[in-house]
Amino acid sequence: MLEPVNVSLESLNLMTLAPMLIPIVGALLILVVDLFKSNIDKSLYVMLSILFLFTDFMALAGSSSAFMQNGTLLGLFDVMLVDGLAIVSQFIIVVASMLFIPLALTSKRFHEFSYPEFFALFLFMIAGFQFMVATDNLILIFVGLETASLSLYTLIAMHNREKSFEAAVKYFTMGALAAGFYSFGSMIFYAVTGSVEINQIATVLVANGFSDIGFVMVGFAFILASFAFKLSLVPFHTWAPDVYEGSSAAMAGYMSIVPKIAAFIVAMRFFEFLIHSGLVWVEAILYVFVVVTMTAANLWALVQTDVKRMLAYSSISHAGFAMAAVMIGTTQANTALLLYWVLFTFTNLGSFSMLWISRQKKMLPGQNSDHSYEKFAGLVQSSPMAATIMALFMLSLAGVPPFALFWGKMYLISAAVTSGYTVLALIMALNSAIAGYYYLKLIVYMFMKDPVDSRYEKVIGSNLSLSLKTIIGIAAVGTIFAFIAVDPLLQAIGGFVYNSGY
Amino acid sequence: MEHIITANPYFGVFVLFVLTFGAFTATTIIARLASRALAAKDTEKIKLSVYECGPEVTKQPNRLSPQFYLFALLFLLFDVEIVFMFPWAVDFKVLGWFGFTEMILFIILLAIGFVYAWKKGALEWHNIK
Amino acid sequence: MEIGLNHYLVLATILFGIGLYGVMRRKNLLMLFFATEILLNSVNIGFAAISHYYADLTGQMFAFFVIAIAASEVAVGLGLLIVWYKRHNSIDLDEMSVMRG
Amino acid sequence: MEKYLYIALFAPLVSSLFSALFTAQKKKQFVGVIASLLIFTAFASSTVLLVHILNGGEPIHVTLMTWMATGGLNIPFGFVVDEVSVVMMMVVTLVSTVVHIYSNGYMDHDKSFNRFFAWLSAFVFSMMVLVMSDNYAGLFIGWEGVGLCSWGLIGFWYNKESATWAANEAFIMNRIADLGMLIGLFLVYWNTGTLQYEEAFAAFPGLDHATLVWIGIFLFIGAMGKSAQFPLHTWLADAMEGPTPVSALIHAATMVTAGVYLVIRSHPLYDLIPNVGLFIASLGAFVAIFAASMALVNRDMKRIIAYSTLSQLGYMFAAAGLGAYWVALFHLMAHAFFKALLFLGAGNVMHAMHDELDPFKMGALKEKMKWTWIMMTIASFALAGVFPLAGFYSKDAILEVGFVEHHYIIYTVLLVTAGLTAFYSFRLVALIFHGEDRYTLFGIHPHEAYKFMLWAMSPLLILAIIAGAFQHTFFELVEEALNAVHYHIHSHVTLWIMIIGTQAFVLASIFYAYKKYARKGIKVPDGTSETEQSFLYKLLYNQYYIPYFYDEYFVKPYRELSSIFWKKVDLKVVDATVDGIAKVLYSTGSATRGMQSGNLSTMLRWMVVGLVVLLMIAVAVGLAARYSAELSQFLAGLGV
Repeated sequence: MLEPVNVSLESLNLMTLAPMLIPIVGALLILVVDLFKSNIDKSLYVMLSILFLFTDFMALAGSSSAFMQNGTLLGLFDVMLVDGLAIVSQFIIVVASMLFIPLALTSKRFHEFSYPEFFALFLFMIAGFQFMVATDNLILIFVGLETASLSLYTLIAMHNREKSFEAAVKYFTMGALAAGFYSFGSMIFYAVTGSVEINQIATVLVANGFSDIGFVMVGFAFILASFAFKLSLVPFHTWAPDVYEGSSAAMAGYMSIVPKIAAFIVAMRFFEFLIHSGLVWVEAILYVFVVVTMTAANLWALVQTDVKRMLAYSSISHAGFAMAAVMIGTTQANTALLLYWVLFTFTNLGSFSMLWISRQKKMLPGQNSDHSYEKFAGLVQSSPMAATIMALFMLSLAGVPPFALFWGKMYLISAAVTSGYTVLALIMALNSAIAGYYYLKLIVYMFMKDPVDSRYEKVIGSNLSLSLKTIIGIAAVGTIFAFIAVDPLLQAIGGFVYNSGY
Repeated sequence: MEHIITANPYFGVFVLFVLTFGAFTATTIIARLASRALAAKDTEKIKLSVYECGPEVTKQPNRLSPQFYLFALLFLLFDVEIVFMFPWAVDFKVLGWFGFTEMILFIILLAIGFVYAWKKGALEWHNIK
Repeated sequence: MEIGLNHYLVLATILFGIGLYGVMRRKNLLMLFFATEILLNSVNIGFAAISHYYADLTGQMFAFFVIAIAASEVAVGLGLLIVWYKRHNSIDLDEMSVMRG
Repeated sequence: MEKYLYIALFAPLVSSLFSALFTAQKKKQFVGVIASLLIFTAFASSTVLLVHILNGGEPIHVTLMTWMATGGLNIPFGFVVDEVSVVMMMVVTLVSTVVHIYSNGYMDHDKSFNRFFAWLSAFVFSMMVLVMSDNYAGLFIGWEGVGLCSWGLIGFWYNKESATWAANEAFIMNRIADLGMLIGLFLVYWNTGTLQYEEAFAAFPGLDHATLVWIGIFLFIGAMGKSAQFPLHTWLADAMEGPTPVSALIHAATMVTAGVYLVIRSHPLYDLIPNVGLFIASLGAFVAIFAASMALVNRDMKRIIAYSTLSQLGYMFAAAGLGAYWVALFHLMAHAFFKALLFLGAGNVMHAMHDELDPFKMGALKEKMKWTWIMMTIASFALAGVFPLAGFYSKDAILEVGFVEHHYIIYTVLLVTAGLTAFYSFRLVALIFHGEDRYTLFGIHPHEAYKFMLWAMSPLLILAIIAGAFQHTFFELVEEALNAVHYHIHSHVTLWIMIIGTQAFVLASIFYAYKKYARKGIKVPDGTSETEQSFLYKLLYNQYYIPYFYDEYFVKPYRELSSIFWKKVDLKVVDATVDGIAKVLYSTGSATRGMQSGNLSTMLRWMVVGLVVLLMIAVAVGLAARYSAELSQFLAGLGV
């Protein structure tokens, strides 16, 4: 007869779970509140979401101090793994979410924000991402990934436009395929090693000296395919431009940041032990992915006529850029990736918010995309402030010193150089140069062309409200004064990454 | 003891069955492929419609109410959760109080979802929101 | 002949291939969802078999979660599909290409 | 002393930020005044620093902050005021003070008056960062900063199509060159582990020759872009679309000389690789004559001056390439004074002529614009290198360098160019100020510029006259920093023959230009009126066809050659290459964008294709590993 299991509460280490539970509880609370009293103003939900995210932030701060004292924490039958990577990435996720959610408080009314479900799903999604980064169990990664993705599909569809449904269906279908890839890949690793925990898999594989290299490579191929989808690496990127175009600018900006950092963390956990075990093929494949993604996405961005699609391709290119860090796999590179993403968060937050403030309810006659370049032509004449701020974000994206992303690029390239990837560093520099061209194109439109249509003047900024102004202000300050924060940030992130062994 | 399959009196019938099945499948496929290859490809829109002349074809109204799908979805979602309860029920004694508490939490979560669906009117046939 | 692990894995792979083929060829959104279900369930077969082979329950757990996730995926997918169908009266993929380039 | 360094550096920044506050508002006079005062403060501090250095004070070195200190990368961000940078600081702050004050008058009627000062001061700040930085990283930041500001200033009148086009051309062409520079900096960092000048220079002798050559070449590519050297020179002439004070400050005195500054700064590097130096010198000489030849045929006042700037930059590179860094720096300084003066004078003329640029439509302006005439004439004399003006000393020194170093071809080319320079400068002066007034035909009533603008120009005038006298002081100043040596021609006879010969040649050119263009009866060339058609008139007009003969057999082929240079080499080859690269990138983008068909099925197939490719690699790797023993046997059998 089996003895009943006895689990003491301390051994569960529920504290590791707290940061994820908080948004879940928040989401449930929002749903329940809505059940008993509907038609509450959306600003309350926004405030509630921010409140829960802030609590989440405090819980994370608690975890981080615990980490600094005791090192990596395990919890819930060793399924939860709270190490430096998990903490830093959760900070990025939560802070980015806090900055994005006020974008719901627009001056125009939008369909989706009147539903409390929007905010509930948003919080569920955050919890999903947090689960994804705070574990090395493939099951939990899968559950987190799908929780987040399913919520995200719904959030996109809630924008309630022709294009957003199309975007949601496309994203959903491709996401389902990627989920299939992921589960099949996990199955192969399970078959080869008998475990679904990444560190166990690593131990077993290293112990038997990668004797089943063929199977390992097949599994790697599947897992890589699924994460390449999430990270929008070419040729798995095809969803990105359409989904960005179809969803609201705020959502698109969010998508360019948070899901990707979660995917980067998992990719780091999974691919780096393979690379460090000396599998040159893994490295070679990733190398090709990085180079192709950076270059091809840049070339496509050049020929876009819509600013949002251009930013979509630019985000793909940036993802390729950051993926280089995963491939290099040194502590310096991983630190640089996280720093890059922090800076990218501010810049992209700003540039997508600038698109968001110029969102129209209805398109003008003769207009066939929401944010065409023409819309911004001669912006400097009607609102020089908006044009300058937009130009600031574009310059930062292009990597012009001393704005935020310059530092990210700088550290990433220098990490590549220190690890001996000189050619890669050159390719990265070259790509930054190409990228400069299409960012500049928007600046040229704003500053040097005459307005195409005077009706656009009214449109730009029509969606502006105090909270949007605040967010754009934060983004602008973050972008301009990044150089002050870079060094301390780097110290902090470097400490976290180093102490968790990456 | 040796089983010789061929010794079975019905073996002939089985072979015949298999052959017939194979031939049938093969003919179908070949016919399909041949017709696809040989047919004149005229994909004019009118030609593809049901009647080339006469009244315009009206789409069949969707015979199933959307409510039906909603019910199906809800059923699916709640039904699938059984897979988590079943193993728990099997090992109920071994899992003890800890398992019990966990399952109760799980069911509470489900219940919130259920109440939500209910309150939203998803369970009422004629009251679609 | 003993039916061993390999047979199950081959079965899983074949099913996966069928699913993949369906994903590529089907133009009907509903059929596409079926194909993705086949993908996910082929993995379940594999997990169950491997789990039995190692006498380790982790694989079965994974399979349970895959089932649950597949179900929620169907729920979301069908929801999207119904909305799409209501608006367009069609679930043909080829009509879904407003955005391009 | 550090206090003055900070004032000199940050006063322009304060000025820029202050002016930027008012960019959205309409013209406010006090913005211009305060900006000018702040820039003047920077100038005063620079003067204090110069005096300090002149009195034998130690170079001032401050480390502002450490902005990168992780991994192997450690870049302290510091500034240095030594003999070289203090000269540059003086040039930059002096000219920019003059230009700021002058702009108060010049931009008087412009609605974007405040924005102009914001950009202009931002430019000065970037330029100060560029010249004062003690490391390549800071230099690069200043370098990009001046590029950005120059973009904003060339395209200042952004509603003019040509201005925006010129701004972009300048920016893009500079970006291309900056890429070369960036590679150069990477190589420096990669090989020496530092970007600090001192440490890097100390490490250079230990590197192998090929690496140094590559570093030298890539850094020089950056310099070529900024200083508009062939084949990246086209932007400079087009950049004349900007307001004239901008041309005076950026495209004559400061930014375009940044390339020369880079070469001078990196002199320990170029000393080690004399072959690259020789290449630089040859290119400089070529550019000198090439640009001068283009100036001969042009009919646009500002473009003529721009080509002459180009030509003078060629002189500087020729000197620097031959190792005479101090001569290059001296010419840089002298040139800044008289060229800025020339440009500002041209600005006065433009103002008077309501933005007319064709000198053939002017004439006889000396009566109306006496002071402008005097200033431009003296500046042109200085540019032509007539004794005893500033240009004489610096240009003569360059010629002597060529002679003493036995590079007679370079010497000859530069000598010929000196003649050409004299000719086109005075062609311009003669057409504008002498002869008879042709502007009345166009209903223009010219007037002299504001008094204070003329006063503002006066320091430049004085310096253009007397700067040559400081040659000795200057030599002593930079002697140690640049390993300066005197280039003496030992034989006195040769020396005097050279000087007198050159002077005679130059004066002859001036005289010829004056003769040809200052006479009465110069028409705006159109060649249609009836009188022009009559035989007698034609005969007289063409001076019995003797000039025609000369023209046909000497001038015309030459002019054709010039215009071939301009049209074919310049527009076709160079522009086409630049455009071509952009086009290739662009068309690759549009050709492959079909991948994004928008069709979900296609997208899914792309995913599967990606997976299948990955799987094929995986299976190949697996099989190779599985059968590695057999494979190696097989390969051994093949003799691999």
